[in-house]
Amino acid sequence: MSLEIVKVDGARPYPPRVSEFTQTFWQALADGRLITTRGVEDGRLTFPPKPFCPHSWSDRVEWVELSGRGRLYSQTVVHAAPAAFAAEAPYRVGIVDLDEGLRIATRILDDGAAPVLDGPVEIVVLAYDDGPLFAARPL
Amino acid sequence: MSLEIVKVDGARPYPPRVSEFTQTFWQALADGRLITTRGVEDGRLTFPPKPFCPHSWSDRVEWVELSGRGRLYSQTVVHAAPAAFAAEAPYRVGIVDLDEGLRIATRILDDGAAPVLDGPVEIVVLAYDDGPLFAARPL
Amino acid sequence: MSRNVAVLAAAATPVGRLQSRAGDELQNVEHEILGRLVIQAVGEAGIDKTEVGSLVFSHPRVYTQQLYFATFMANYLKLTADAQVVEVMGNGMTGGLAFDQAMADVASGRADVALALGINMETAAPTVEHMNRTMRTTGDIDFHTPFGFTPISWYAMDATRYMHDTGAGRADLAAIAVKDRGHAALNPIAQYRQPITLEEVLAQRPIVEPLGLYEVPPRSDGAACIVLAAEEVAVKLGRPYVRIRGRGFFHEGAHQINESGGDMTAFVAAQRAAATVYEQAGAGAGDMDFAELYAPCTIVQILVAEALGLVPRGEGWRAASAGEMQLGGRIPVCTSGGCLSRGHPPYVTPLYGMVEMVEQLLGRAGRRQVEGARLGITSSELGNYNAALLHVMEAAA
Amino acid sequence: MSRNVAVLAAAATPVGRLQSRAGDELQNVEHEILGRLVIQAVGEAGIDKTEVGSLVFSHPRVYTQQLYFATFMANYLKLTADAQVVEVMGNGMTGGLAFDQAMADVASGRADVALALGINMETAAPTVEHMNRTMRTTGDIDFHTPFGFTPISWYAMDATRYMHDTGAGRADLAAIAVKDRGHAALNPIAQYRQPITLEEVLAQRPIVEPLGLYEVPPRSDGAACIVLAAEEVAVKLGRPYVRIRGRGFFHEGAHQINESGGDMTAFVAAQRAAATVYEQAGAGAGDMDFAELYAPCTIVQILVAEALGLVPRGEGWRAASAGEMQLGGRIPVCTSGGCLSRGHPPYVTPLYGMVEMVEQLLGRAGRRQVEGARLGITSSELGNYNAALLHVMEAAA
Ligand SMILES: [Zn+2]
Ligand SMILES: [Zn+2]
Repeated sequence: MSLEIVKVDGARPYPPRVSEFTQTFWQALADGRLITTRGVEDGRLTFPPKPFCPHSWSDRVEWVELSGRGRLYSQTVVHAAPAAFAAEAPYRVGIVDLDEGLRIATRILDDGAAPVLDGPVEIVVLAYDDGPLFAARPL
Repeated sequence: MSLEIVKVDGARPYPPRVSEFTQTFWQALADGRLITTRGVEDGRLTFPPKPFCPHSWSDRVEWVELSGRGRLYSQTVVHAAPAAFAAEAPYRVGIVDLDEGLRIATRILDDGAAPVLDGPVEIVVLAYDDGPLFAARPL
Repeated sequence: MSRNVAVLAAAATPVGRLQSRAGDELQNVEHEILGRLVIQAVGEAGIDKTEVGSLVFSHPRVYTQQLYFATFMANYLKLTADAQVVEVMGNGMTGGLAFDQAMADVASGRADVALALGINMETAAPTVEHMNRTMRTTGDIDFHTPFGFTPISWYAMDATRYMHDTGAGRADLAAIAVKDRGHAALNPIAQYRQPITLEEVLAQRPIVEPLGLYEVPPRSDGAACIVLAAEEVAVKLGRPYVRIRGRGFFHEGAHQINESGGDMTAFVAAQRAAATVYEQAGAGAGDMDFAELYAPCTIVQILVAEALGLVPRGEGWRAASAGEMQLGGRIPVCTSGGCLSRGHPPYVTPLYGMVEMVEQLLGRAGRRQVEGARLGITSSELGNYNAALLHVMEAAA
Repeated sequence: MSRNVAVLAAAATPVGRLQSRAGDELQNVEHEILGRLVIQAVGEAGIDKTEVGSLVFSHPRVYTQQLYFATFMANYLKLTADAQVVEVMGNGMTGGLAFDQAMADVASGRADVALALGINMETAAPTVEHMNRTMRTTGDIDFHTPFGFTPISWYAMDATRYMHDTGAGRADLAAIAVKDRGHAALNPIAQYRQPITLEEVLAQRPIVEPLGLYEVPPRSDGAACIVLAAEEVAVKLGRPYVRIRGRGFFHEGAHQINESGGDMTAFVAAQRAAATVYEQAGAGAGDMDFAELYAPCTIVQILVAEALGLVPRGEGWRAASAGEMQLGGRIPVCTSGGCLSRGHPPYVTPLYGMVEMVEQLLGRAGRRQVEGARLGITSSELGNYNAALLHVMEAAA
């Protein structure tokens, strides 16, 4: 279930922090895998991954891989961007409902046209020089 | 009742803001006069000067000149100073009870020895290159 | 509530650009602006300063140089307090929480008189730099912010989804901006008072699609002070006052999006808080004569009005276009001009909402007076309305 | 209070240096640290997460990158709330106000269970830069700060005056530091646990005369979560708990110094708040078995103990030197080790005080247990104790 890795020149405009716990996620992402945590007892997923299950507060969690497929719930194009993102503006961001029932927010890669809501998308890895991010691309 | 003006080279490490209202105070200080406001109705003083009387909240206030004499209530020498004041450390600051019954906090000018509490002090003007501050000097 | 709470008076500065730049020779200092308002509001309330027991401040912006502002102000005003002196913070809910906390202090008997007050200064900070900070507020800085989400981008996605689900068009949302400007034209403390047309709104440059410049909030400074008291204090004073009839709060345990999915435009927290506030008030959505909502974008006003039951779910855009939400309409919303035109100094915006409630319920709203205004509702929020705080108030003439 | 409030459980991280530097590859993130504590404390309380109705956070430090931290945490923990989610701020009183607000939410019936919680991260900021900010907190930035006053310089002036008025010597104040270190040696979550001698304290370099390095607080990070509930909830759970017996607050309308003069070392606000809290508690200073005071410097602990009537006015230094304030003494003060040795993460320091209250009153303080501890008092402050917030609690086994 490897994700496509799209090379992006330069550094991430606002790099995420990596903790001892979340490094597992970011390392997997760099390798082309979208993973998160699941409560062992109730089988419930969460995103972002957490060292406990937020539904039951059990600390018995396991890493699981996600399909990287979902549907576009909503989207917008940001024209007025913060200084950190000014060079990229305008850019498209959106909300994706993954097939596993998780709602996430991410960058949207498009060919310029507005993608269709509820249409299928896939997650790809954006491989910046300083580390990975992810994005959704309409299929 | 003019205050002695002591020339100090350089700029104030942390210059006070000047508002349309407080500029009257700072201009007078530059001219060697320590002034503040007094409620017209109750005759009560306040320091710092305010566009209203803080005791009665009346907005009928007038500017009055202070004697610039008082007694040292307490003092300390700051050895661990913020970055802005690091070049001046160690320096002495203190609390002065002015003869008019107002308690103020200010820099203390001394000859190196600890001044005596309850001893008389006078207010002097510190004329920095960028504007005035004031200080108390044991008499 | 253990005892009834009244609002006696409110004072606010005109919303606009008040903040000085760092290099300006003369500075507009926050304590002078707010101090004046406190004295004005307490004076209008007919209260002596010694009766004030609680001071609840909205936390000032990071640009405010004087830190520990609340206790500094207590000194500046020589105002003693035996209930509490505190700053509260909760995003767009900040001013609402200040009001709510002051109310709770009175209701519980801690204080007979409490002030809810604050100042928001930010306009001297360039917008792109300011956004470098605000992008860290409305999202997970590790799992949202790196993609470039801005605070209003979440509302824009509400709009995109809402249009998809309901068939509303851009013009149907934009109508809110025209209406609000019409209200602001009648409000002396509004930031933008020149009437605008639908064509002008639609012609503005896009900010976060589908929202253009006139559909998102301006940058604003502002300050306000509200005087609350036990109803018995109000009765003794013998003047008209406002009675707080109910209070509702709900946080859905989500921030911007809910990882479990669901209808993002339903504003579940506002629905839940509304059920509580209407029950406490013993009145329903249909009983409200007007509403002053925290709504930083056109779409938000529609969605909150729907969540509070003021207009039918999924039909708010029709109600807006039909003029139901304007002065003279069935349920006037944001008679102040709202965030879009009255202006939006975020941490005190809900206090400006309270100011409008007081003006309307005391019959002092002049040309924007809602005729016969007896009952009104106000709101504030966290995130993308992931939490809502509501108050219902009534005129007690 | 309209109904009795119980403290069910408390959790805290060891005080120390937790904050990562900007460049560190792996970062200690606040939400992971605090999230763990919430789950631990609520678990120990025997409460289900759905029962929590109120989340009152101490506002995090400016160094905390994730802004709007409270609502972010509600999401991180998927914790709904129908009373409130708020951050409070009030200098050294911050954690005390969080506790107090959570208590008020329970007392008023808004919530059956409330959390008071927070995290303070600051140690990665160099002290001289950090002080560039804190000097703007404890004074008028136009009429105090330009002279170079630092937060603890005000306490140093308390010391100078107190020594002048009472005849106390430097060693009499320094004895507090020795005592506190002895307590911290017995506290597994204390930052500094190696015993020290009076000679060592006196030999340290001066920081703000007459106070040396060991008489002023260290730089510290920390985090804590306290679970409060209606007493009826506690009774149903059938486990030992702590009952809040009283609460007192007073702000004297001054900041650092009172322009009208007076005895600066009398800590008038603490005296006034004490009168209230003892009245509410139906118990006096002489009934207290121990006290956990907010006291960032040696002198402060003496002055607060005097203001609360735990030791005679002007004689606190004699009581300290005579061992009355240490474990086994007449009135043990700061059994946690206090700000000086337990550590001082300012915005959550009062929450650490609550943690110690709970440990002592539940008889879980191990080697630092005050024998037969039934009643205790805790404090927090604004400015130079220009305002004080006090709580008296008792064991309800
Ligand atoms: Zn689970
Ligand atoms: Zn007066």
